[in-house]
Amino acid sequence: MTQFLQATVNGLLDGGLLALVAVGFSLVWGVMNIVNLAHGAFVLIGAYIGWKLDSSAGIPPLLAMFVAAAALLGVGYLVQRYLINLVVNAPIWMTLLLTFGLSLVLVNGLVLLFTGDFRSIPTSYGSDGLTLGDVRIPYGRLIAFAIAIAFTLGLVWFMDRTRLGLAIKATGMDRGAARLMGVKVRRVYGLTFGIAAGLAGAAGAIYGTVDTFSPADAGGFTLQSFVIAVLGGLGNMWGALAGGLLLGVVQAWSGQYLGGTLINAVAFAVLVTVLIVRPAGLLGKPYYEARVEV
Amino acid sequence: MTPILEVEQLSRRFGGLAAVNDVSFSLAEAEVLGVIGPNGAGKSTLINLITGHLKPTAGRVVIGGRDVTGARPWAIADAEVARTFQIVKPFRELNVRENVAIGAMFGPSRAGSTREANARADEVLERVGLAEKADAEPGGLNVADARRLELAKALAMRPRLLLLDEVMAGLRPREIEAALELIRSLKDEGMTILVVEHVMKAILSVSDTVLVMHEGEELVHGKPHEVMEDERVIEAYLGKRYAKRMRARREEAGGA
Amino acid sequence: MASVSSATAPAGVRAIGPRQLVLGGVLLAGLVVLALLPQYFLLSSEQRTMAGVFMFVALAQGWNLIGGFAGYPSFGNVVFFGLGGYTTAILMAKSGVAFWLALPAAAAVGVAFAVLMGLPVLRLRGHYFAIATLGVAEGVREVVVNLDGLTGGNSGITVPAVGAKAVTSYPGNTGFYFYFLALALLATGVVWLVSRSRFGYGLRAIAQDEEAAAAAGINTTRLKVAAFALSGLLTAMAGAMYAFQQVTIYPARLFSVDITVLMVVMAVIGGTGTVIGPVIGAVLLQFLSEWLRTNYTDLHTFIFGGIIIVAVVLLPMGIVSFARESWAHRRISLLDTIRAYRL
Amino acid sequence: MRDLSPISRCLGFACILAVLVAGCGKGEGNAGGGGGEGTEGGTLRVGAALSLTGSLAKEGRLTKLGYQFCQDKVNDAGGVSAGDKKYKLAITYKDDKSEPDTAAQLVDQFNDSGSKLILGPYGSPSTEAASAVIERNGQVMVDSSGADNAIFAKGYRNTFAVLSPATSYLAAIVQAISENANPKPKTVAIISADDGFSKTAAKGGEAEAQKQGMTVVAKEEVAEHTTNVSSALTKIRPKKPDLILVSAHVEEGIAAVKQSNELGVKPKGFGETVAPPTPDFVKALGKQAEGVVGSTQWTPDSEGQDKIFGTAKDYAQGFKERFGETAEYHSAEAAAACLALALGVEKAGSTDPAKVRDAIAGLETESFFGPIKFDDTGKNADKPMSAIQIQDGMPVTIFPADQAQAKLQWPAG
Repeated sequence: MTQFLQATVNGLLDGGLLALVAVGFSLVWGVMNIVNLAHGAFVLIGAYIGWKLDSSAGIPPLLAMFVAAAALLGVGYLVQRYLINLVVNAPIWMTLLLTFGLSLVLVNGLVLLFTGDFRSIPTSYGSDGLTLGDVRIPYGRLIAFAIAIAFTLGLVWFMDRTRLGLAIKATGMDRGAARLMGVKVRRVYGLTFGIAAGLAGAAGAIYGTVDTFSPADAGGFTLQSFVIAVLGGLGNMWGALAGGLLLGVVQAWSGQYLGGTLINAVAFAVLVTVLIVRPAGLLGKPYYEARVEV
Repeated sequence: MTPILEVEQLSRRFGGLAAVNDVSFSLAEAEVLGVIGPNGAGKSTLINLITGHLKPTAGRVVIGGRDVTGARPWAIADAEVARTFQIVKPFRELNVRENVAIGAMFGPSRAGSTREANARADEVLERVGLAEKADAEPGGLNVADARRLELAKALAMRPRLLLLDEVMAGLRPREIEAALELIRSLKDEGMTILVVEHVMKAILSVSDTVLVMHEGEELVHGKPHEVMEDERVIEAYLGKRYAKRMRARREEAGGA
Repeated sequence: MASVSSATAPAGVRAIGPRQLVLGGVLLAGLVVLALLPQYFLLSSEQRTMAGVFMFVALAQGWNLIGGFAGYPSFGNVVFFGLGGYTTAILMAKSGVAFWLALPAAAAVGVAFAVLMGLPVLRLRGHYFAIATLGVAEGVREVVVNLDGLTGGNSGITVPAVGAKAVTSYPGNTGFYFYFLALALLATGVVWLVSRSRFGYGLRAIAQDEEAAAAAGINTTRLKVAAFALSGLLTAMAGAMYAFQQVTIYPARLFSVDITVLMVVMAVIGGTGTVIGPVIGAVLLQFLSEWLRTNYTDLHTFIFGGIIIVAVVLLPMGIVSFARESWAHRRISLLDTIRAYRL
Repeated sequence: MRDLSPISRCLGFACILAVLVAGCGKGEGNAGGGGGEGTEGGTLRVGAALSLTGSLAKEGRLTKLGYQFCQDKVNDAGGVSAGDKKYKLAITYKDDKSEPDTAAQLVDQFNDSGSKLILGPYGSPSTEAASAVIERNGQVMVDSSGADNAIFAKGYRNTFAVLSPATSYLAAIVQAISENANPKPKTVAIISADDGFSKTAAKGGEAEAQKQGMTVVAKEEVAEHTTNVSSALTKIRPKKPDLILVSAHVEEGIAAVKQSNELGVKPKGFGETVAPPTPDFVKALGKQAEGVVGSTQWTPDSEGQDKIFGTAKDYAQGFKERFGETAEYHSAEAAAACLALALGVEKAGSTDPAKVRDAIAGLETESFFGPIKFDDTGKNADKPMSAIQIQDGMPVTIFPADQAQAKLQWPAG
């Protein structure tokens, strides 16, 4: 029982952070129908910004993550506005290839800048934890979890309560109609991508405080975002949160009860099963192009 | 003689909404049925249910004596049924001839070779008046030509039963007249046709019987002139006030 | 894909004329040159490089069938490559089966897996299909890693073809040059036949409007699964030859997402849904990446990524369609394509 | 339109032919330059396929530094003498992108350009892939980093490894702790990554632990390159082992220590195969790294000396002067491999690969890296492994006893 509780706690704590990693990916996919294979690279850029600010200027990660978010917001906006917008109407594998090329450039750029060494951002509280009965809750992960949840909830509020958020939603539902209503689609697309990249950057900076990272991790972040976005339903912020927590817990349980080397296999099995059985995701509404209707 | 198409108590619900509810009718060989009704009456859904693009929640579809309820679209096509789509669906990257040839390549009366299919496509294009545009891209066609292409794709399948979903929408009077002429000649060749139209005037002249749908249900089913005079039809189409006025006028005439 | 004007005569009504004779002659001459190259011009290692080029021609053509013709962008085609490779390696290493028996077995596994996977997964469209196939490929790799009794796990599995414990003779770089050349020709021939057949028309109809295709009497499920199976067949055969060629194989490489991405990039840059496009794409990109790696030791992946970005932005419909368009309109403009797809 | 127009078909073929013609031209050029066993103009040309990009770029770079240092030192000493001729050593590097198949292809390319003598790539998979080609071409390779014993069970004759095999990595740690710890740990838990090298090392460690009278209470495998080992640790925690052994790479190694602290798993000490001597380990873990025991192929305190590098200390000093960074074991392995190849050529008195192969097989010498003597399968079986412990943020040699700079601190950390 202790083991089960501990595994569940581990999974939930990881899952909260995963949710923040994935929420921007899901947003971009849901609103623009773009699967951004460079998403993992954005997470890493955020992690490196956090690391660099901490190691060179002594800026603590809790502050640095806002810098990372702001920097990536700008990068994301420019990338969408001046690059991805050029092929937005092309067949989907074009955007897949474009973002794949982008991730090659970004990841190898990181290798050139920072080498392939493993980094992490040390914190004073990182090595300790809270003991509740037999269950141990690491402070570092708890804080990361809280921040991740706060950011995700912030995004939900933003999407529902602000003009820009509503414009993004409207554009996602019907681009043509949104344009007729006076939404500047190019700008909204740029901002959507920027927000997604900014959240990825914040997630990266926080991730750096709890785990080691190197440029080679980019693909793994993208893949996990995939799984979470599909689990939760595209463009659904609550779904991304639920999907992240679910993936974290499923991975922790499979590590606990099936063996550590099967964690990824189980994650992919869940992904494929959900796609086939319920392509709209666990919380999503039926998505129009998900399945062939003949 | 077995009817070509029998529809028995067909229903389809989307969530709480009944798009088609308990509709029944049958069609004999070389009969033309006009299906009319206001927007949202369930006409296109009815076609989709018959051709297998949607699965009915209740009821049966029988084609040529065979129960095909819930069969996939290509299986329905194999029962010599062809259809057009209300929103035209050309294969964008094939030229007009190849678009039509697809219809001749698959389905029950498939051509022996791609060459034969192309030849058959040319015949059909001639017939619908699209022969000069055979090498054009479908994206460049005007509304009337796009509708002709949609019709040609169906005809190339050499169906016994043809389901036309608003092939006359957006056409000019002369073009409508040509389309009606074509339908008449197909009927003369023995083809059974179900024509869905939003506008009733055109359809009445070619239909043997007319089915009027309203909110997913059969409102009236009868000969064209009976339907024309039916009060419920007028009410559905033109509103209650207009119907009352018509009734008053008719009573006046009857009284005189 | 771009809607591209068709300057071709209607399919199927082409007779054998002087143009066809010239083409046939060029084709034959090309084959003779390819057959003579190893003996007279190419060093052993260059034959190996060429074998790699041929392999990617076959892989890109395999992807072309499902991604180009049927319009289902598989991002997991490498799963067939890996399964083909592991079938061959396991049969040869554990059961001492000869390569010529292992190869058809690998092909059969490819087809069977494509059908099993295709029936559920081909019901998904667009990104969903892409991700489901990616998920299957990654998942199968994890399974192969974990079945280490059979597959050797991450330690890899070795076909005993070299050294003191060899049980089978190794065809050498020249041998594999011809194996992979034959496979590339087979793959291109299959795609050529498909492009002219009713099957090919059916696939293209599915790619462009699946609903209308079904209404036209096309059994979309059967055609899609058949295209996937054919794709699986060619890809698994490539994997089988690769396993034998490499001697020792590892799951990380045999199921690498990078291989899938290369297939897609090659087919797309050359021109999806065309016969010659994937050939051009594979030849071009293989030589390009080879050249970059030799000349820009640290930067080549960085540059390669940049080239993909530029190629996608400037040539989103592929080289073949671009050349055809330019020819048809007698002008070359890369900006037209941007105009077609930008927001 | 998808139907292929004749024009595009012509274009396609023109394209292929152009490329082929270009390829042929290159081919002839190279063929002309080949021959001479890679020894033109008094230079001995040696090839090395290395992971200069990709996932192993970091280790590939360190390996390259070792080869470069060796080339400099050998040429400073007048080059390699074979018979009555002196050759300048010239190593050519090509990038294998961290992919085994590319490494194998590069070995073929070296063969064609006349380099019959090869220095190994980085990592067991690439080494194994290359060794099959080496065997086929009759080349000779000295392996600097492929430690997995599986490579040497294939019956290949032409591949030699200067390093201790994988089985000794964890075993050395167990020996070091068993000899020096007081009280001696009774229970052990083993966490292993699922790659071939780590699994082989874990087996070696398990066998040694049992030999030393310890009880293995848990064995967990985690996915290679994962940074999440909390499941394994959660399972180990209730068994309260005295010692946790980790057979993995840097990222799993860091995660194991960090997540043990987070989860309150408190053994008396940690032993990890390759992670602790790597600078990243201390940088990432800070204080938490204190007391972790690691194994290494080489330390500046290793025994032995040779005429090229002198002692291990001389090597370390020279390396720091040459490259401005601290010498560590990856580059030392590489330099030792290069040294073995040079000594083989000298002993053979020829650059003929068959003769060099036999000479290397019969080599029996001391070096800054320790003894070099190959068994029948090509492993340097007698070379001892060293063990280090992180003390005050620095890896300090604690084993074997005669090289130890400090005593093992136990309980550690």
